[in-house]
Amino acid sequence: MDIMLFGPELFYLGMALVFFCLTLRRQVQVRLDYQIALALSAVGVLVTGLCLFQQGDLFFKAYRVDLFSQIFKFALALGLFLVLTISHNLAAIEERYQAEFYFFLTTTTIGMMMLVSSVELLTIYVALELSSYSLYILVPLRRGDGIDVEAGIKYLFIGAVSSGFMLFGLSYIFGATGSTYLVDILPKMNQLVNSPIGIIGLLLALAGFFFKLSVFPFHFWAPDVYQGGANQVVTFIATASKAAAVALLLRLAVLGHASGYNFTIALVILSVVSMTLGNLVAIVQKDFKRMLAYSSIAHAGVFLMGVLTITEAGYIGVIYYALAYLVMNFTVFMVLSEVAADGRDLQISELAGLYRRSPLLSMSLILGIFALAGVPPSIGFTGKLLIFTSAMNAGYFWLVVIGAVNGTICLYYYLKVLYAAYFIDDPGLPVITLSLPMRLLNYALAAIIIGFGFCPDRIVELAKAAAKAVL
Amino acid sequence: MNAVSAWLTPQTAATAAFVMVIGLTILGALIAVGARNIFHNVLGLCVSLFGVSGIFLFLNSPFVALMEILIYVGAICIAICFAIMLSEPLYLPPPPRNKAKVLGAAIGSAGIFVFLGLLLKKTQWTAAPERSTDWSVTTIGHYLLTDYALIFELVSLLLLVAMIGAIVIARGGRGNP
Amino acid sequence: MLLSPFVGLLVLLCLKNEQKFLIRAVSVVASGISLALSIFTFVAYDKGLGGLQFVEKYEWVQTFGITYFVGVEGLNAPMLLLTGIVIFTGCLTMWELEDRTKEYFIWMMALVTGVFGVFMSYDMFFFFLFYEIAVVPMYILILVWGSTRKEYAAMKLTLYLMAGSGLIIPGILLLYASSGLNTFNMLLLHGANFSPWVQKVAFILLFFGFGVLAAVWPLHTWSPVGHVAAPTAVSMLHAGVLMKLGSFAILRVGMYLLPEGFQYWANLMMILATAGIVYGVFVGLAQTDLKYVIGYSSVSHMGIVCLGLATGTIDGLNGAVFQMFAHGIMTALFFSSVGYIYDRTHTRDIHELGGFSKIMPVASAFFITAALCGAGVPGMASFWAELLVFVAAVQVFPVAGLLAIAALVLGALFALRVVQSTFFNEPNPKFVHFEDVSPFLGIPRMILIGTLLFFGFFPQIMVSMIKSSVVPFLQGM
Amino acid sequence: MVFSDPILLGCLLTVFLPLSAFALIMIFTRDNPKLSLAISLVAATIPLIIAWTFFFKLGGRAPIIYNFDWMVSDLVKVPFGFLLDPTSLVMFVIVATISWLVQVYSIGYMAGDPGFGRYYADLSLFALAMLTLVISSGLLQLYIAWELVGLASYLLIGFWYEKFSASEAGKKAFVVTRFGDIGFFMGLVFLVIFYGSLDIATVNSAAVANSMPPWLITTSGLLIFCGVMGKSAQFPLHVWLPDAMEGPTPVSALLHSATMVAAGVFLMTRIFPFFAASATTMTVILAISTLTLILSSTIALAATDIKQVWAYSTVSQLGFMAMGLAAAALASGTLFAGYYHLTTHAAFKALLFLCSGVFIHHFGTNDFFTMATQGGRKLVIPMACITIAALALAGIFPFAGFFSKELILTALAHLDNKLWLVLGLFGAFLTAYYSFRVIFVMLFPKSPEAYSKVPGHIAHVEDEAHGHGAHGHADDAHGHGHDEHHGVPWVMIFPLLVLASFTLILGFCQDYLEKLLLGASHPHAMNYFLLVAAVGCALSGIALAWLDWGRKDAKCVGFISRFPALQTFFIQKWYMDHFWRWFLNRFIYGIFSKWFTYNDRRVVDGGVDAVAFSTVGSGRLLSFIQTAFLQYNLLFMVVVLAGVGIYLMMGR
Amino acid sequence: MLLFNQLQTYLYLALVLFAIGLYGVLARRSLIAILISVELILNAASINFMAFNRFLAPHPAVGQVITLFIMAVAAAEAAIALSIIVAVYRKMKSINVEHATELRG
Repeated sequence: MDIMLFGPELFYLGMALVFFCLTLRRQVQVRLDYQIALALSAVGVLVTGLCLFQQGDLFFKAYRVDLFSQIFKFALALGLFLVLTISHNLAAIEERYQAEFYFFLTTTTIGMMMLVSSVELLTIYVALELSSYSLYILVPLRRGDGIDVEAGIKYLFIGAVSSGFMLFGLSYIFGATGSTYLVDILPKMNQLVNSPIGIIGLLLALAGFFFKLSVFPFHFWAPDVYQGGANQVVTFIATASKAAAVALLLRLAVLGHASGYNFTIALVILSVVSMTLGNLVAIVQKDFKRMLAYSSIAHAGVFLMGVLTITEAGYIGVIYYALAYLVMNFTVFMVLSEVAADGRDLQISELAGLYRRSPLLSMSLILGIFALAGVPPSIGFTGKLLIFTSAMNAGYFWLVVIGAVNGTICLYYYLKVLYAAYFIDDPGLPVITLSLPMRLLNYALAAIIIGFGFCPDRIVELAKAAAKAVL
Repeated sequence: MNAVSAWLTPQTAATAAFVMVIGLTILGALIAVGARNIFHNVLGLCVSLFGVSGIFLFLNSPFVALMEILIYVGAICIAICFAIMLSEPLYLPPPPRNKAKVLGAAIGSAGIFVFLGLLLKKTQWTAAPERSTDWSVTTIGHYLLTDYALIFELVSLLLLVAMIGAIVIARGGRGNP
Repeated sequence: MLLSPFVGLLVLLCLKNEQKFLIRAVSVVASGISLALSIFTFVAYDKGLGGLQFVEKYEWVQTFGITYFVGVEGLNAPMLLLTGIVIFTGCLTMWELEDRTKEYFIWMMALVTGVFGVFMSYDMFFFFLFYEIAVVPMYILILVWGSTRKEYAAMKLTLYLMAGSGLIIPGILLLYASSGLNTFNMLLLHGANFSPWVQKVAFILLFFGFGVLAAVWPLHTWSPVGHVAAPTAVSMLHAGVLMKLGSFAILRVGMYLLPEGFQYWANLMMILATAGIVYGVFVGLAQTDLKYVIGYSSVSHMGIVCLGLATGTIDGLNGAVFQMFAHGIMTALFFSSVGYIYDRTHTRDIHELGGFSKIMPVASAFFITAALCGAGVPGMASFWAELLVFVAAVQVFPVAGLLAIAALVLGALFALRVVQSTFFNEPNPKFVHFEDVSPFLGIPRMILIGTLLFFGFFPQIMVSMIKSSVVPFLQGM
Repeated sequence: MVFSDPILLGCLLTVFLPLSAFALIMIFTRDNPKLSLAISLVAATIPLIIAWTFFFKLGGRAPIIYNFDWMVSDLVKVPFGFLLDPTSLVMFVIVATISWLVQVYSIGYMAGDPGFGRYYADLSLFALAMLTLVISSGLLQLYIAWELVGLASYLLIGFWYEKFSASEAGKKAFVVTRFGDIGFFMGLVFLVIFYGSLDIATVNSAAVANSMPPWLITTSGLLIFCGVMGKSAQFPLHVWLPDAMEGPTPVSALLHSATMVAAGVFLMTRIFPFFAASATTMTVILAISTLTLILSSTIALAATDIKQVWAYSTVSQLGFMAMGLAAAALASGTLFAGYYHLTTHAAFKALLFLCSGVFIHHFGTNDFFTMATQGGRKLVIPMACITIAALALAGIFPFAGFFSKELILTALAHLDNKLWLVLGLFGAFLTAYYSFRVIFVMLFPKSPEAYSKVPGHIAHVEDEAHGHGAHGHADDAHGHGHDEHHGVPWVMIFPLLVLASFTLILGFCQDYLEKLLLGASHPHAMNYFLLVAAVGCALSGIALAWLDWGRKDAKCVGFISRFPALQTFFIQKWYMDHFWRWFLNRFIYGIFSKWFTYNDRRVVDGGVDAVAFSTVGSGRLLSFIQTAFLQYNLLFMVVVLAGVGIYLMMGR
Repeated sequence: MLLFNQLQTYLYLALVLFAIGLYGVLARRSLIAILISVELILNAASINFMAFNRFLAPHPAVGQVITLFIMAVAAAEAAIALSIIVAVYRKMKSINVEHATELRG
């Protein structure tokens, strides 16, 4: 077994071990923990980057390492690193639990990494639970007066019910195909064209990922958890965890390819409702994170739109957009957590005067928001357009129309954020000073958002290769 | 006698036992969700789990049946009992039922039942063409360490996480009254 | 040309907030360079040769058939010139801006980059990308530097235009998908055989999508509100250039790629255009806010453009493109004059103003010139454009054409009513002490007037330019 | 190439000198009266010289045509060119001469006005436009110049823009003439589309009739006549001209009597063959112009403002010219009668206005009763000139008007229906009456009390204020001319004399002009009955005026006061202004504008806003799905799942 | 065919268990009761796996392994859920799910 194949996972296991040890200490050393975490996650990004072009099978073919999985692993590693960069001020988490915070972040990352490489249903299930449970724990870790545990409990139970459905679906797939390996299932699924068991099982099995991606009707946790969780935790949920869910949707949707119309019509319904519901409800939100939660619901619809095409173009679009979403959503969350330095929930109106308090952050905010809204020249625009293109190519004319109309609706609430940041000013609010690394991070994010939005070719080629690996 | 013995074939006995087991399972489940006393719920769950393990016996898996009782009844139910004692005082009278909610829940679960029932009704199951007959525990162990080794590791990690998490979360309040 | 505002933008990003003079200078220089380049392309374009010139083409995303493909031809050369002039004068006009100067010019430059991009792109992807770039900065420009219900206006304008984009995206993608060529290159798509259904559906999507920006009736209501709220140079750019993006896009994407769809919907276009012409004039008659008046005159004039497009004849297209140009310059002039007055008096109510010819003769001369141009007085560029459009319109749609011509009377009433109550009569004593336009600030307005008159006296320069592309364009249809 | 051809050079100079003068003055020397004047005068003198030179050199020769491409689109090809034929040359001379004279006159009249520079710039603009109009070779170029003339008129009428009435009058003039111009424009568009050319020479050829069906010729002819109606102030678009008297008097002389308003009639002569091709058109024109003649003459006899009198007189005389042309066309005559009247009218009407201008300038009032009581007749030269002009207007031998009117009446007499002739004679009678009403009042003033009963005349004291209000600028700038009585400056007298001499001479140039215009002079069979009738009408008009106003014990109320209803009707100008005002307020503003605006706010924009609000509202509504209760959320999820699932199962 | 030898019996049984569990999740107020119901749901899935394992699957060990893993996961889930429930009780002095209503909209 080539160690490089399992490199990232091993590295993060080691990292989890380090933090496990750190949790055992008596005295609290917040800075040290943070520095270790940051350093390790940076190395982790490197390691994952080095393993980007690995290929092979592990663990009796239950685990496949290919470009697809490695890209997403890289995204996860990057997501972890980015979340840790904004964890320099973990005001929302009690100091004595900060080591645990890093530990759980690491384990959830491991879970997701395993998830994106798994090609066996049970592995997928357990990896999903691993990543979810860590997050269930992270949400109520927040210092707070009850909304944290409330969010945690809602997250947990909705997750539990979803995974119950998923497990039920998995059992049907297992029953119908007699295997838990995707490679074995795929040809069998093709024989099940005339029987509903295949697609129902698959749809139920996808419930777990719908839950993770907050697709309607599995979205109910999102607003509450976004609002109730610590900013950094929510950032991770909103970025890395979405990428992992998208990856698995891509992997599993292939199974539905043969069952054709009924499968996609279900996804079309979910996609349309997710987009529309998310966007409409986001309009009336006042809490920034809650609004972003609804925006993530809407984005889930966009992802689904690409997934349901089950074409190469669609997969390219979705992979591209998943990476883009990670970066742009992170950008917005970064601004959020920098503005709410004391770890509180941020009302949209509290962004007032940001252009004066920190021009750099306000620039990042604009870029992030525009990217989320799909305004060029940003990765968000390019990604969305790629997805729309593929959907149109696959013949979903009305879906694209609805998606485009939703693109307008979403602009309304995104612009409200800009309105607050750019137009309202409260002279009493102090200037926000950013450390040099944070400033660099801002510039880097801006460069990525604009740069890859304008020149998406490389990423698209990469995504193409990755999409070939799953299809 | 002959009639009785004709009637009391092993199959009949097995069927009777099977019906009992099913009854146990469903009854237990009903108690688990229906009783208003939380301890009755736990007991119901235990009953139901015993039933399930009986079903596992019928499904040729004594090992799994045993594990079911060990893990569920032995671990989970006990943990639940602890949690009950750690949380709500039992002497509080239960609040009245919310009719709408019950009705909604009934409709929801009935909906799912209908949906999946329809599915089951319509599905033609086909067995695998070649079926191994190896039911030994050794094989299970073999699988655990070969094909499912990764999951085995994952589950251990999962349990670790759960443990630490439980400690962190449950401990949280005490230092912070 | 695309680069110079972009580079300007980058340079601006690097400057400090405090270096206001430098910021202004950089933006003026950047816009000056783009003006110079646009004049250069206009002059250097070989009309005899025709076709696309100054082409730049790179493969961008091969998987999706996206190419970066820009070029100049007779249709967009006038538009580029227009943009160059308006942005240059716009930058000069806003020289006095003190509040958040740097951001302002950054957004301006972003907008202009987008505008140039749209006019020059021959790839639908980039076309749309630039289109959005051109539209979105508007929100912030209006929100921060605007006036009069700016929040409402900014939101309305942006959402309205983005709703238009919401129609454009499916339209463009439908073309892309149904062509089966896997390319966004418009020249290649032109050769694709779209089915009648695609033609009709895509055309109507594109028409309404872009029509929003072109203020096609009844999708025009954002435009007066937006113009009123926007700061001067933004109004100039917006009414002067951005609205042309819409009509240009209808021409370039809609009519070029979907001739059958165009034929099918031409009557609808004609009806809406005529409605816009008549309607804009009547509503404008009842307005008392100067910018509203101009806003509705824009609706009316853009109706003329649309009518010209709807005719689908050489004259009509020549006229439409010429009208885009002329109206752009004219409206820019309008807004820059009004902006000057508003900056001083802080009112735009025509009843409150009065006698400005006495107070600031130069400023009012600018406005009056624009008003006369708007009324279609000969000697100004727009006269020729309207002439061409009307002849074509009467030829193709006699009733609509005659109605549109009849609306010209009201157009005159409309313009003169404003001129009379704002610039004539006894001056309002409140405003007597204001100074006239300084020579420096007069420069941009002089440039605009000069352009109007130049093309009013020498229309052939423009017409032959446009025609060099219109003829092959129509042959292609 | 340009310099090798003196004729072309001349034409170009004619056009571009005033243009550059306009530009120069507007941009640079607006605040410097002397320099502006110099520039403008130079730009007016050179065309004058060119005009007379051409007139004598090219008079009898074949038309000279220059055409350059101005704008070539597909169907629309607009050349820029010159057409020098007798028709244009005569008008060229008239325009250049009167324009020059007025510029000279204005040196005195406008001296000291703060807008002096602007005034001359506008005059140059007018000169440019009018000269271009006259010598243009194509109808579209003519139309362009026509519009520019309108623009210049607008600027000059509203010259004293601080005054509400002036700016209002300017607006009215522009819009009303624009109303007609639109018709003209439509007519041109028809010609372009159906005939394909707007070249005057070809439009006049017989080819038109061959390539266009008659109804189309009639339609386009009528449409083009709309332009004439607007510009030459024919009923019902005549309403702007009297109001246009708000402008400085020299402007009235130049634009609103002699040249610009005559442009309409000039257009008719210009494409006379085209018009003549359709009898229907010509009949309509005849009817309209006759109505105009009667209408304006009757209004003129009730007016008290001297400029109003001449303004309505102008309207009626323009109607008379149009009658002449229409009648000639119907009776297959020539354009000469109308054109000749245009020429003579230009001279004597300009003279009338300039003389009135002297009085106005001197006394600071427009009311000729006031002028009279203040001693108007003491200004001898102007008084003499105005009398000469009035005689010409009334059509008294040997003044110019006599000959030209005679010709028109002759043309009318050729018509089958003699009603036209009777109406024409009636018009001549009224003309004589109202013009001599002015003259007799001025010559034989009574005491102010005697005039107190004249409707419309305002008593002296208020009059002073009114006068100052009306012409405050001219007066203030002048340091109260009539207090000091320093006499009339020579620059104002000189043009009077020149014009007076023209008025005298022109009558005897009939043959020369006819030969020039038509190539041959037709011996006129003198219709003695007509001669007597015409002169008789004129004389009886004068006599009646004498009875009413001139003699010592005249009642000074006018015969018309016997019919109070009629008098009110005339004073109210046949209620035409009311009609238009009502039309504008009621229909344009009241119905269309208001309703459209309402529609725009409520329906179109309101609809958009409603969509936005309903979007937000639906968001608010949908947000109730997200209750705080975990189990409701779960229930929702389960129900949706079951729903989708059952749907899928059923669908299978 | 004998009742216990039929795949459908087990599948319907699992479905009934699933529905009962779901009902409990939806209807019960106590968080602990909800957890209990979730356990029922997981058990239902286990029965499914075991049944398929018994009647259809090519390798009879696989289903048993899966069931074992489900038990482990359920145990972990119970541990976490219970700890959070305890935390809920600490912070809110109630484990009634209807009292956790801070987050809405």
